[in-house]
Amino acid sequence: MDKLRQKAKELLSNNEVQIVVGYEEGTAGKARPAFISSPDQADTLIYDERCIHNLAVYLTQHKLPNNTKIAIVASFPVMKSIITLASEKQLDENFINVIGISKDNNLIEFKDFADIERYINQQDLSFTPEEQALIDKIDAMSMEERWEYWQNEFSRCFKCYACRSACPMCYCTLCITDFNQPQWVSVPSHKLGNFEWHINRAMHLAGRCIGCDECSRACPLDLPINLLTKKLSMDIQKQFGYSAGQSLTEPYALSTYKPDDKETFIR
Amino acid sequence: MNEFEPKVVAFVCNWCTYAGADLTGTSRIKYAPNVKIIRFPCTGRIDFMLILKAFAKGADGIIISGCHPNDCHYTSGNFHAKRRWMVFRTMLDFLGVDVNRITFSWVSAAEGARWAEIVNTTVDGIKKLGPYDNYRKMVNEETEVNNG
Amino acid sequence: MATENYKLLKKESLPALFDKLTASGKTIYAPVKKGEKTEFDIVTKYSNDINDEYIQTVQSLKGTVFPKVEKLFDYKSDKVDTSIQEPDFSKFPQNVLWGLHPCDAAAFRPLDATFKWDYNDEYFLTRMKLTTVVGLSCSKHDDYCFCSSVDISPASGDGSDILLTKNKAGDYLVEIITEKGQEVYDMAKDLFGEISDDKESYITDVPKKFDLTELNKNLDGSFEAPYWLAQSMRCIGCGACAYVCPTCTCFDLQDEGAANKGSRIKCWDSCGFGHFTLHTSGHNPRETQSQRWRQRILHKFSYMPDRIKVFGCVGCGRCSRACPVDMNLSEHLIKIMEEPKHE
Amino acid sequence: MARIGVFVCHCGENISATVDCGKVAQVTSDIPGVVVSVDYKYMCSDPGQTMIKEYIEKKKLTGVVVAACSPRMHEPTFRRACGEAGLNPFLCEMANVREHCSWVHDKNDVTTDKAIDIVRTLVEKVKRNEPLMPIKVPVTKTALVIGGGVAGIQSALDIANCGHKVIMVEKDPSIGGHMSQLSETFPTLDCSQCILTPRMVEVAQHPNITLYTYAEVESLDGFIGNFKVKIRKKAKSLDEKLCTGCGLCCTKCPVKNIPSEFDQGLSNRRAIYVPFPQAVPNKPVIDKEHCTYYIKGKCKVCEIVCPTKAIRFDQEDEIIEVEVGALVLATGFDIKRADFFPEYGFGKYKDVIDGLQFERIASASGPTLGEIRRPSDGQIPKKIVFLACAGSRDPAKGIEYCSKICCMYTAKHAILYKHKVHDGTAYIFYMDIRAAGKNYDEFTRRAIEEDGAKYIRGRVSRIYERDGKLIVVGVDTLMNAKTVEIEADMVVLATAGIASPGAEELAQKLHVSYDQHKFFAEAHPKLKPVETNTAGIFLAGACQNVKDIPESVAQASGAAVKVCGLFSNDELTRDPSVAVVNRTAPPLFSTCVGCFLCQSVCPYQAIEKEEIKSRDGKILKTIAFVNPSVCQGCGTCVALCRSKSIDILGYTHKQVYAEVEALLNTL
Repeated sequence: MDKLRQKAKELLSNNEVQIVVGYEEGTAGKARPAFISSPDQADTLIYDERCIHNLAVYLTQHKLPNNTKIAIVASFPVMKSIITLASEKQLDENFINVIGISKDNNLIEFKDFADIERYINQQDLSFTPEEQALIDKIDAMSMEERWEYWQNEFSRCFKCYACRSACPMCYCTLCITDFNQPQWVSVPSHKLGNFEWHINRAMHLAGRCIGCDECSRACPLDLPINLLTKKLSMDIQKQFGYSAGQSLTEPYALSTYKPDDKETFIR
Repeated sequence: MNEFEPKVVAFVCNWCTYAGADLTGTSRIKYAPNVKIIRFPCTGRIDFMLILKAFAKGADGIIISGCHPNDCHYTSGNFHAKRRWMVFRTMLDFLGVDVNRITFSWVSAAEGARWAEIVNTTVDGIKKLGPYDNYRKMVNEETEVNNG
Repeated sequence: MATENYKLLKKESLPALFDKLTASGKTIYAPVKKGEKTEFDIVTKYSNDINDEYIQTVQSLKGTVFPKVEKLFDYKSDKVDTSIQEPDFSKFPQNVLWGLHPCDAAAFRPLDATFKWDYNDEYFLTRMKLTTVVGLSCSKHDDYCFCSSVDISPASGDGSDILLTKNKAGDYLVEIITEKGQEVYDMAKDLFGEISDDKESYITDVPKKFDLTELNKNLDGSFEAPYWLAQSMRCIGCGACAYVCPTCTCFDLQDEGAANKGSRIKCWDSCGFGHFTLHTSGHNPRETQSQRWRQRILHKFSYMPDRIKVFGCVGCGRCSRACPVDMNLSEHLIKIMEEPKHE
Repeated sequence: MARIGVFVCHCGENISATVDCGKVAQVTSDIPGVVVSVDYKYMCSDPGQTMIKEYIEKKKLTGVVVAACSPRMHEPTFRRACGEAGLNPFLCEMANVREHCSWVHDKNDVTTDKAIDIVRTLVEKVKRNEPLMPIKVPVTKTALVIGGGVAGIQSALDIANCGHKVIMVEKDPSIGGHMSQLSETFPTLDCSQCILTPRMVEVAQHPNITLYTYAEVESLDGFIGNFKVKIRKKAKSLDEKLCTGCGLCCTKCPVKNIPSEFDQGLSNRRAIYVPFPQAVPNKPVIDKEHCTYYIKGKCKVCEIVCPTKAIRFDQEDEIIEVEVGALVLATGFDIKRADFFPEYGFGKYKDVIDGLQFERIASASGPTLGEIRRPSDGQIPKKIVFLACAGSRDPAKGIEYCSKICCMYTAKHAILYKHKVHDGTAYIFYMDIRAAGKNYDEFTRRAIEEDGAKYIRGRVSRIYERDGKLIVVGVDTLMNAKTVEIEADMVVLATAGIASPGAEELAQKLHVSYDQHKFFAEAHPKLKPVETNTAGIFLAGACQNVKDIPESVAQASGAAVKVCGLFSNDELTRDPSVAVVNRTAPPLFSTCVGCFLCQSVCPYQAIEKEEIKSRDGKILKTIAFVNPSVCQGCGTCVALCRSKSIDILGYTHKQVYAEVEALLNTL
């Protein structure tokens, strides 16, 4: 943690960056995102297991003043987000200084994004048994049960869009759900509206979701919507051998194809 | 006459299946009138939301059909479509949507008889499944006064 | 603290009371344990899952009078004319809101003031008329609670028709506050006893974090203050705070269906959303998150008291608990108090 | 407010027999926005069309729906009619109530109701149609032909003779390609050089053709009609204007031992050389890799002997940029080399050679001046074995395809051999004899019947040397698979034809797609065999797949016609049904967020970057831009775009969405 503060101080005092995005102590023993803009604030930075927010979301929230160089404290999910965002031409390498944090909470220096890419691919990228179990549980249900399960979950949703706002990949300036010519997604948070919203969210993140689970963490109602994108990630990984957040150059799974893609349902 | 007559929407590409359906006509092959066709330039143009919208607007079944692999007028539109459907179908199934209500098929401009067969088998299948009440329930819920 | 006389409602009488309410056609909402959390839910009879020691629920009961989705009317039109079909107001539910805390009870004031400010919202007012509020004084609080700072006491009956306070025996000291409350009492007199006790001794003490009138003064001329940007940096612009807030009233109107038949629907919206104020021209008067954050604070603590003589916050702390990035309202308000007054 | 006219056609009895056309007209007249709805016996007839035109004027229609046959049948007819009446043709849609309704259902209310729904659907669509204008693209009437083989030559001459400028780029010092290496050509056995050389000279002298030999394409930008190409002219170390081609330098150059590419390594050339006597241009180049001066820094013999002082050691590669309207790819093919056939001792035994080498041996201008002498000791082989399908049709070798030309040239080789070595015997191991083509089968028969070539149907397992002889071990599958051993003096492998080495790299430079064997891919396997996916780039000859001379020439002329067709207009007119990226009011400018995931779905590389700049030139936003002159309108990008920022004219989101609602009768 001292190393982190030290690093932040350096960057700010040599004006290598103007803002450091990290974590600070929050309410009731929680950590929360922090924006440090002067060396003397750097000591409020913390890093530990409570620091779970995917800070990459602030890289695509365009309210950081233009031409500011920022440093970002990057846990593993943040790194993967950065790779995906970079591959989608959303980030300017010259304006972002990534302070990597390893799984055992040590600082990692990165020369450039390619360096991050390399690091990521050295890590274990497979889905955890816990994740698998969550998906299997639902797969095991009958169609009717799955329908009922999701209808119940969705019926609680009141469309505060915390899932959207917390997701680094949801950076559209006009989200499909705010699009009304035509009205693709029914606006009210009734069952249909919620169903259409969540299916769109999932489909738009299909193969782009890096699996930080921020969406369901952010959800005030604890909807397990992270499972939707997780299911698709697993499926896309299995079907097309593609996973988000692992390559700067590989074409996105759904914007390419192989003639021999194997399906079982087309007549 | 009070047998259930499903509403089926067909999203087809202009170059293969639409032309195939034309051939069905010119060959005077009869098929179930439940299916109505909407023309697209290519299956690659078909947005997954249209499928959901069709269900939301009362369709009991859907047919999506285009050129056989390698026959796409635009060379790869149907390959892209195929991938999307693979993913979308997984999504629908995971959410408990009845994927058996959606027929995906390749029908070429020369397969008039095949088009009739696709339509008829689909309609029969949907008749067995009955009206899509689950979806209807979800749609109609909005019209009940909500109590928060 | 002085001892006073109260009606007494014994714990064991609750089942009977709930049955009576249900029998009389009331819909009861009560705080029910759901795993770790406690949430309001519809109950038909009393059960031990009903939690009278919860601190706060995620969602308030705002939705019972201001539903997240409410159909206003159906419309039909042919080439000749258009017909409108309104709902049958007499069919609106008679709700008994059981065991909500004084902050939530107090929250009906700003709602009421808003929905009959310049126009009488028949939908809200009807629902409100049919609602009986049974408040429950707070025996616990957490870091997020700050009702005392917005001049609401954890034992206040303001907004409740009946106020309950749990004593150490686990029974309730009952205060009948309004006629609606009286009706409930009359309906089940036999279940109530008499007791004299000191209610204050059971009430948790919520520390006062700031002075409301001071804050209100301090906000005058704060429009251009630099702290709005600083405070909102973290905010990711979702609507969680607004949707869990018991007093937020932003709503959107949606016509669903088509040109010639459909229904008009009123549904929750939030001034925190970027597109809330977006004009067709492309101009957006509240383009940045800081402007939207400022709007949220000023609306609740400056505009509302100025215009409708009631503050838009009851200190329930829900927004702060729900916020994905810990935008803590009271903390920010305290910071604003510390700022030099802007003229 | 829309003013739609609905015109219901009976098509004689074709529609009215099962559909109540009157009812269709009457019911659809109640659809909001429909101001007139009539039925008529033959809408496509003159009176029918006239009726439509009159209504357009009388009722000031903003859209027309013709409920009749398939749009694939009469859409052009009715759109033209609307155009003539002053209504934008793209505001006319056809409701297909014949092929999709009256012809496929029985006569009853259901069929009529379906017809009504179909009309309603198109009415709702047409309400949302927008007037479209055909897209015009200027055309630069110069063609670039890449590759100077027979295909390239043919294309270039055809285009040039149509009066258009042609630029030809050839990577070798001379044009001519593989054909110039051949001895005689099947099935007529006329001398390759004799028929090709005049064409080569014609290219060099043609006023409309600019020839760059020893040059390669560096990069390509732009789109059909408007390409910008960078060409690298490799340094020949020679001032071509001064050089007379006397060839003195080539005889004096001290470096003598460089295997000649042209002779397939069967003879040697110097470091400064002309690849072959009839080369065009007939001027030398210095091979920097072997030239003593470039290696050691001294020598310069050529410079000393050159009578016109044309040698330029300091010459450097030159990049020139040209603008062209179309490209013809004629980069040809190559064949599998020694390393590919260890089992045949290819590369180990001097007298196991490939087909091209045999061509050189048989060629009058070749290393043996046309006498069949084997490389090892110059002896005349008395027994010669030809192996067809060496590598071809052999999945184990990774080449599933048939190289197509081998059967024919192997037969030719056998014939040539017999003509030159009368007492010799030619054995041919083959899988099948594929001799489809004019006079081809006759030709192979002639090899067998007149020139006594011994065809053995079977494959060769190995070849090894035993006291000076090459022992060819194979099976004869027609003689119940008995093993045959032939003591041969020489073995010729008809090795598989493959894509030329640079093909893949070039394809990537030009954004043309290619198959798994690196051959360039045609736009449609049947209907667009000379086009590529990239509009304005065409294919000629063996770069698309191994071809013989007549086929290559035919395709080359085909490509040439495509180019001339393109050049026959000053502007291209294209279907306006293309994708567009939306623009909105500032500060948003567009809902596109510039993720550019759409770029890789586009089969036509039509999607580019567009920078939205402020007045002072500051870049405000970078968004996608669909080049309307390249887009073919498939809409694959439209369905991919998350923010619905791309739409496709004629099939917009609004239109198809409304169609779904109307079709399900929920409007």
